[in-house]
Amino acid sequence: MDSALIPNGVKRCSMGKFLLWNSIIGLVLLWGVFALLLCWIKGLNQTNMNNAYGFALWIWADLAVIALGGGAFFTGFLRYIVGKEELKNIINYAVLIGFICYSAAQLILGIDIGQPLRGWFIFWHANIHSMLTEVAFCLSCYFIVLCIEYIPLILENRQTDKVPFFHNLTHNMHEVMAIFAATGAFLSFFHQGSLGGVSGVLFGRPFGFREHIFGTIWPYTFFLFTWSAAACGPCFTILVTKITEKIAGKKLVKDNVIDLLAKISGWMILTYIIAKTADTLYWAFVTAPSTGFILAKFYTENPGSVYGYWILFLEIVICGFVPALFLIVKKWRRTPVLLWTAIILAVIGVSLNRWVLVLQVLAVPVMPFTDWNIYFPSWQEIATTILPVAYGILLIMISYRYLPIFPQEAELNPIEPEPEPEQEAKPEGKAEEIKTKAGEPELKPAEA
Amino acid sequence: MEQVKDKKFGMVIDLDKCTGCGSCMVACMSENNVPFREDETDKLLSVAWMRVYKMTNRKPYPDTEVCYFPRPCMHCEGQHSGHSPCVSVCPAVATDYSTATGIVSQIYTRCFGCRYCMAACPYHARVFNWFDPVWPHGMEKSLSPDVSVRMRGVVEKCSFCYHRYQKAMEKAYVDGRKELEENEYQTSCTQACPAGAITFGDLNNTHHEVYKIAQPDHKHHGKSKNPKVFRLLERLGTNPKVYYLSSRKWVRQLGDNYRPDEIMK
Amino acid sequence: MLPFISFEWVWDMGHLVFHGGLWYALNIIGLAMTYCVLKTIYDTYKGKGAQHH
Amino acid sequence: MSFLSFAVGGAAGTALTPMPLKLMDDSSIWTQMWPWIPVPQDGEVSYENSVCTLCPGHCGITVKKVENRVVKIEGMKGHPVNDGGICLLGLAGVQLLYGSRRVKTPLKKVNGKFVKISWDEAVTEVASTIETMREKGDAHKIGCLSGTNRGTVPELLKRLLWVCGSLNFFHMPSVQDSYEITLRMMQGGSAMAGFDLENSDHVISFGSGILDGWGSPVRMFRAHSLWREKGARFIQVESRLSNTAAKADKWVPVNPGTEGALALGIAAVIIDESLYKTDFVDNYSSGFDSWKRQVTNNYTPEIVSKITGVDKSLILLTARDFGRAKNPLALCGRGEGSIPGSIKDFKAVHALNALVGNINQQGGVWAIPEPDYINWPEPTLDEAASAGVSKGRIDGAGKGKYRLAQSLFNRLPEIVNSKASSPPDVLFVSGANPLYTIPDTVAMNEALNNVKIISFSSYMDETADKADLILPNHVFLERYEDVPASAGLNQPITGLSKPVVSPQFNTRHVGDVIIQVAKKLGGHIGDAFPWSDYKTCLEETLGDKWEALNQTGFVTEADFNPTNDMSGFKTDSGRFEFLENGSVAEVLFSSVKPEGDEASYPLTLVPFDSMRLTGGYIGNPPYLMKTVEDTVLKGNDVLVEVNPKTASKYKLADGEKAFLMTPKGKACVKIYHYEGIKPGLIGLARGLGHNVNDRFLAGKGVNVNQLMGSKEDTGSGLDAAWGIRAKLVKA
Repeated sequence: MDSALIPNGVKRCSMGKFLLWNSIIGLVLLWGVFALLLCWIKGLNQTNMNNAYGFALWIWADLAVIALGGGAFFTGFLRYIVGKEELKNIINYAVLIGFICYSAAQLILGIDIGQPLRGWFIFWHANIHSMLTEVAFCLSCYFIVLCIEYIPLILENRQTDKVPFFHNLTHNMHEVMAIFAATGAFLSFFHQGSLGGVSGVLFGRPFGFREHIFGTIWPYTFFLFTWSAAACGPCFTILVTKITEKIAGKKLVKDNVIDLLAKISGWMILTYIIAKTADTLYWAFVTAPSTGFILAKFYTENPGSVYGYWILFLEIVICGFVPALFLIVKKWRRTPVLLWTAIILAVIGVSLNRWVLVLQVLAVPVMPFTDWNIYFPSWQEIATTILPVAYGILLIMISYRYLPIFPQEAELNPIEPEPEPEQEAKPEGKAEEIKTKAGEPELKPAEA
Repeated sequence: MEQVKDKKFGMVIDLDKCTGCGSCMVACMSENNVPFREDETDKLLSVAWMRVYKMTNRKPYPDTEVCYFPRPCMHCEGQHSGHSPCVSVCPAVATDYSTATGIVSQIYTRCFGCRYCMAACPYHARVFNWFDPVWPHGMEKSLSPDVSVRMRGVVEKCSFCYHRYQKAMEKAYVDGRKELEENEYQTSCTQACPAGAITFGDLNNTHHEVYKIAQPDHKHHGKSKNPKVFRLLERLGTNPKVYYLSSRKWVRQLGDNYRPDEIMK
Repeated sequence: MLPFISFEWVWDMGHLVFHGGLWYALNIIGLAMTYCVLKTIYDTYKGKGAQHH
Repeated sequence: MSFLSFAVGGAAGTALTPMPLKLMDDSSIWTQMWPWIPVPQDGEVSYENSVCTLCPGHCGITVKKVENRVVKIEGMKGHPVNDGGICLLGLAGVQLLYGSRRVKTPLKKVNGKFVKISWDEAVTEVASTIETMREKGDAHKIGCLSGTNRGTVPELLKRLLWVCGSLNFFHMPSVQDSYEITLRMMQGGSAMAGFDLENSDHVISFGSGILDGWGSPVRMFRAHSLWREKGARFIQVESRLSNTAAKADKWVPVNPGTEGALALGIAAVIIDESLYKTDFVDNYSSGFDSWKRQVTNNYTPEIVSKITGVDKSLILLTARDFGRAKNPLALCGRGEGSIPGSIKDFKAVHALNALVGNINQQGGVWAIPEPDYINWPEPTLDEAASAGVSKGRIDGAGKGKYRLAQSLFNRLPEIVNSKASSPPDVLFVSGANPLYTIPDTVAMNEALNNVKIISFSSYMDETADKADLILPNHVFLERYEDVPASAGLNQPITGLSKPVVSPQFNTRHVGDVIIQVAKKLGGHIGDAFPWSDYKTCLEETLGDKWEALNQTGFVTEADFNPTNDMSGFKTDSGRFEFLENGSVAEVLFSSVKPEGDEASYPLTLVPFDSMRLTGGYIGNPPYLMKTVEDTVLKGNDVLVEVNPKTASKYKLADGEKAFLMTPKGKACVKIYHYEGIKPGLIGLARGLGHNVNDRFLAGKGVNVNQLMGSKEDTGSGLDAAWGIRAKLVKA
């Protein structure tokens, strides 16, 4: 039915299966849209946020997806600036994932603010000293870059590519892609960093506050965030690629590409986590104590012992050093189980880091006579957070079906003569099922 | 022409006198058109600019002691002029620090509700309008035209009754004066407090009562020279303009965080 | 956001650096895109692209 | 395809025009002036002075108006009671004026439902009700319950009843009654108790919530602050760490109900160590020797320590400090003083004051003369009236064992049950809400089942809801009213409450209604009310005070100074009586035992008062509800204070739901672990659990009076219950 739109030399499932899965995901999307409308029409009383928890699930989701979407800028940086040619085989997907993550972040921000219709005040009445302003500007600009990077991909669809103008545009944009990639890397450096600064500048919140470089400009979490996004973003790109491969039931990217990206990630994570450890130690023994806080105050005696030292151990050791080593050692990263483990841990690690720096900051009592604040999101918050996940899956499904995202797919999966359409459809359908059920927990923190 | 000196309006709350009655809270609500809802028992959803906290020495009966702790906005000055925790983070300049008065303002029509300032404020002085404000039919008559009613989705907080300052200045201007008398500008809570526990005035003016009690050391970010006077969470460097006076040591200690090794000495 | 227009604007180092960087990035993106589009129009006019198919 | 091109092209074109920017701008401007967000109307600002009558404190208020709207109530500067200060209830008074709780027009109950009637119909209805009663010869079965017994309005009510043939005028009792009785017994004559708090340097309060609403709250706060400034000592004797106890220099935790014993114990030490004022005792008192003997024999520190649970050393210390102070002052009356309490306690405390010689002394207890400006000619009674009046009072007040009491409305359920005397058939209720405020509301409700209630309430409260007829009065901001005296004030004062705004609804001044009813009834009744309306009545009654009152809002007697005046004792002996009639039994402390047996109810429920909850006839306005702490009310659940020790004994976790049971009733509550309450007690706030047509107040928590019983004081007949046996069972 839609075979004319499907890229040359690759096979796709039947239209029926495709639509069926589209509608299932679409239902989840609609649920999210319903929650979104509730929040817009009735206001933020639909959430479980309160005056102590002004930032909650949504802001965490924003920070997390931006970090995970960091794969786009960093892969682009490696591909176009550093010149790692192999990465051209994964850059398309990295861009798509980045596009989804960044559009998701903007959507969530649009729900999160109390006056969405005044959202543009952040640009118009900008306070340049606010980390959020920096985030808003760089994030929006970088989103434009992502769109620009995504456009050639769309235009490479078999039908649009036939149009000479589009074909030429694609070609010309590829020619100058390095400029966009460089600009993207520049912008990402700042907004990733500014997100790190969001809690780092809060000198009223000893849990989040960090010393500043040169005493005033940026807190050290600025650099840690950029670094961790560059380190863990590619892991998320690999993870989503691997999941897509599992679902599609075929190899889409060659091992050497994954291997290279994984190796770089490994070293990035290692250097990041060493820096993070140093930061944590300095904060725990110098910064926080100077305001009367010892580490135990942050990690003990809270209701249900939710916030314990286990967080530090999980974030730094289990989700930091462990994946770093798994990815650095060649033998380990080439063992599929360990590679999978490492990328999943890295993704959890960076998400946990963002969680801690948003929610624990607000949970810790600062006034000595107040208690810990405990928060659990409302269904509306959860639904609106899942909404972009569903949207992401849909966009990936559609893009994968109609666009030549994986340049190596045809080579890795040569079409045998006279394929049976029924057989083709079946594994695809099953694979879709795995994607929605098994794939969701991993995708959720990422694209939410 | 003589230059008008910068003011630094601040407050001293005498915790020895404060009885925790809550009149300051209602005085503030009534003055500032604060909305109310059917269920106000979730204090984290409640809009209140002034909140009276209750603290105890955590000792068992009969050695228990209780102290009430009224908490308006601290109008922090920060370590350098105007670098209060909230003002520095607001992305849309919806809150600002006035160096002329030392008051941290909040522009409701500018605020787009990101709540970053709430995350920044360690005093929970900022509250968000989670709900549309609703006055039951007829009750809107009690609204004061001096203060605009806030819409849902924006952050609000104590303004030190800034509109009263404006009114007083207008009057002074008509009288041909540039400076206000101490009693011309007082906040609603100060005026109402039945115990007279609140003293309000200009911390830069050595003749003002508030200066005499607080004895701020402007060379050290306003730290009080009065041993009985302290500020809440002073160590964070917020440099608040609300001072507290208590003759009880445990109360003064509960005003800030101390490491175990500091409490020993 | 804009000098002269918005009252938040201050002529200080912070604003110059921040908005300098911002407009710098925006201009690069804009110029590069303009270049692409113009070049594409030129190429298409020259009949490029069609011979692939 | 061409349509698609058109659409895409159109969209792209539109995006390039300024339209999106314009829409963006417009939409944000729209959010800044949402039509459902009220915009307060500006207008000319004016201020008017008046008096707040929401509690017996009677503070001067300055009402801020914008055009004809009240926007703020502030304390009146220079007023002798509050000098600019104001409490939260006074501040929230605006919400009572405009609140949804108001009765907006006269209502009559028809088939269980209220229907609107006109004022003519309402007045006719009242007149015909009275007429019928009189014709039946049941004039004495007309009763009236008023919130207060002072001022022209209560006097008009009393007069109406009287000329119709009934003496059954009741008022809501409080510690002021107890103090009056005490003064009558020990000093003779009728006077109010005034306390020269400001000049005292050592105050000991026996359970009085002097910072929780006792007396005139704002004045108490100001006095307390003054003590802080000049270093006066303040001791609180109480079983719970109330706000008052929290502010005291020393909190003396005592077994509840034994405060009187502690007072006698302190007296014993003072006598023992000869710290008392011999001058006063020798020259101006009588009965001291036998009183002294009783006290020193029966209230040694050891014995008192056993009764009260207070350490002997602390008793000695407290007594010595008190005895050595220059201007010591002892206060009595539990909580905010809504329950009169045991006269023995008051006598013990007052004797303690006499012992240190601070009667009519600087910083002491003063006898404040009753207001005397109401001097209406005695009315002529017709036959029906004389017959009714001859039947006397149904509650027995003023006679026999109740000779000291003026009114005993708390005895009504007992009267109905015992059928000893005939209960009222018709009851006027003005400024009171007995179905909420009187302990054992269930019994009170039953007692009123067959009574026709005619309510003058401005608000739809519990009693108004049960009424057959409501003739809504103006609220205090809409009406004239004389406001005599301020609870506990050390000088006679008369205030004038003025209408600062025109009536918001179709309400009518209760004084006008009385006059109109009387005129309708005509004859002697009409003659007894010669005034055309209430304002005329008030103006004539106040005479030369009227001008001053209208101008300043209050008048005081500038030359009033009773210090060192020992000629005022109007007892038979002309001296201060330590022992009235020389009775030994009066000295002996007898604990008012809480109702219920200890075996089935191992704990004791004690109600407590707080400034943030009004326990009286006016329920909390919305702003006050906002200030109620979440350790008192959470959602619709009330929290009861339980010492963690007691809680762990009954395995009740903090925040857990439980059933609170007393011999009078059962309620679902939440547990709040509070270190400040004595183990074995359950603290429950007064002022919650209203059942009224106001969503900001109704259905929140439990009315403690529903669980409380009434305990008749042997000395006066007034209610003396301070608690009730109770138990907690996990829900």
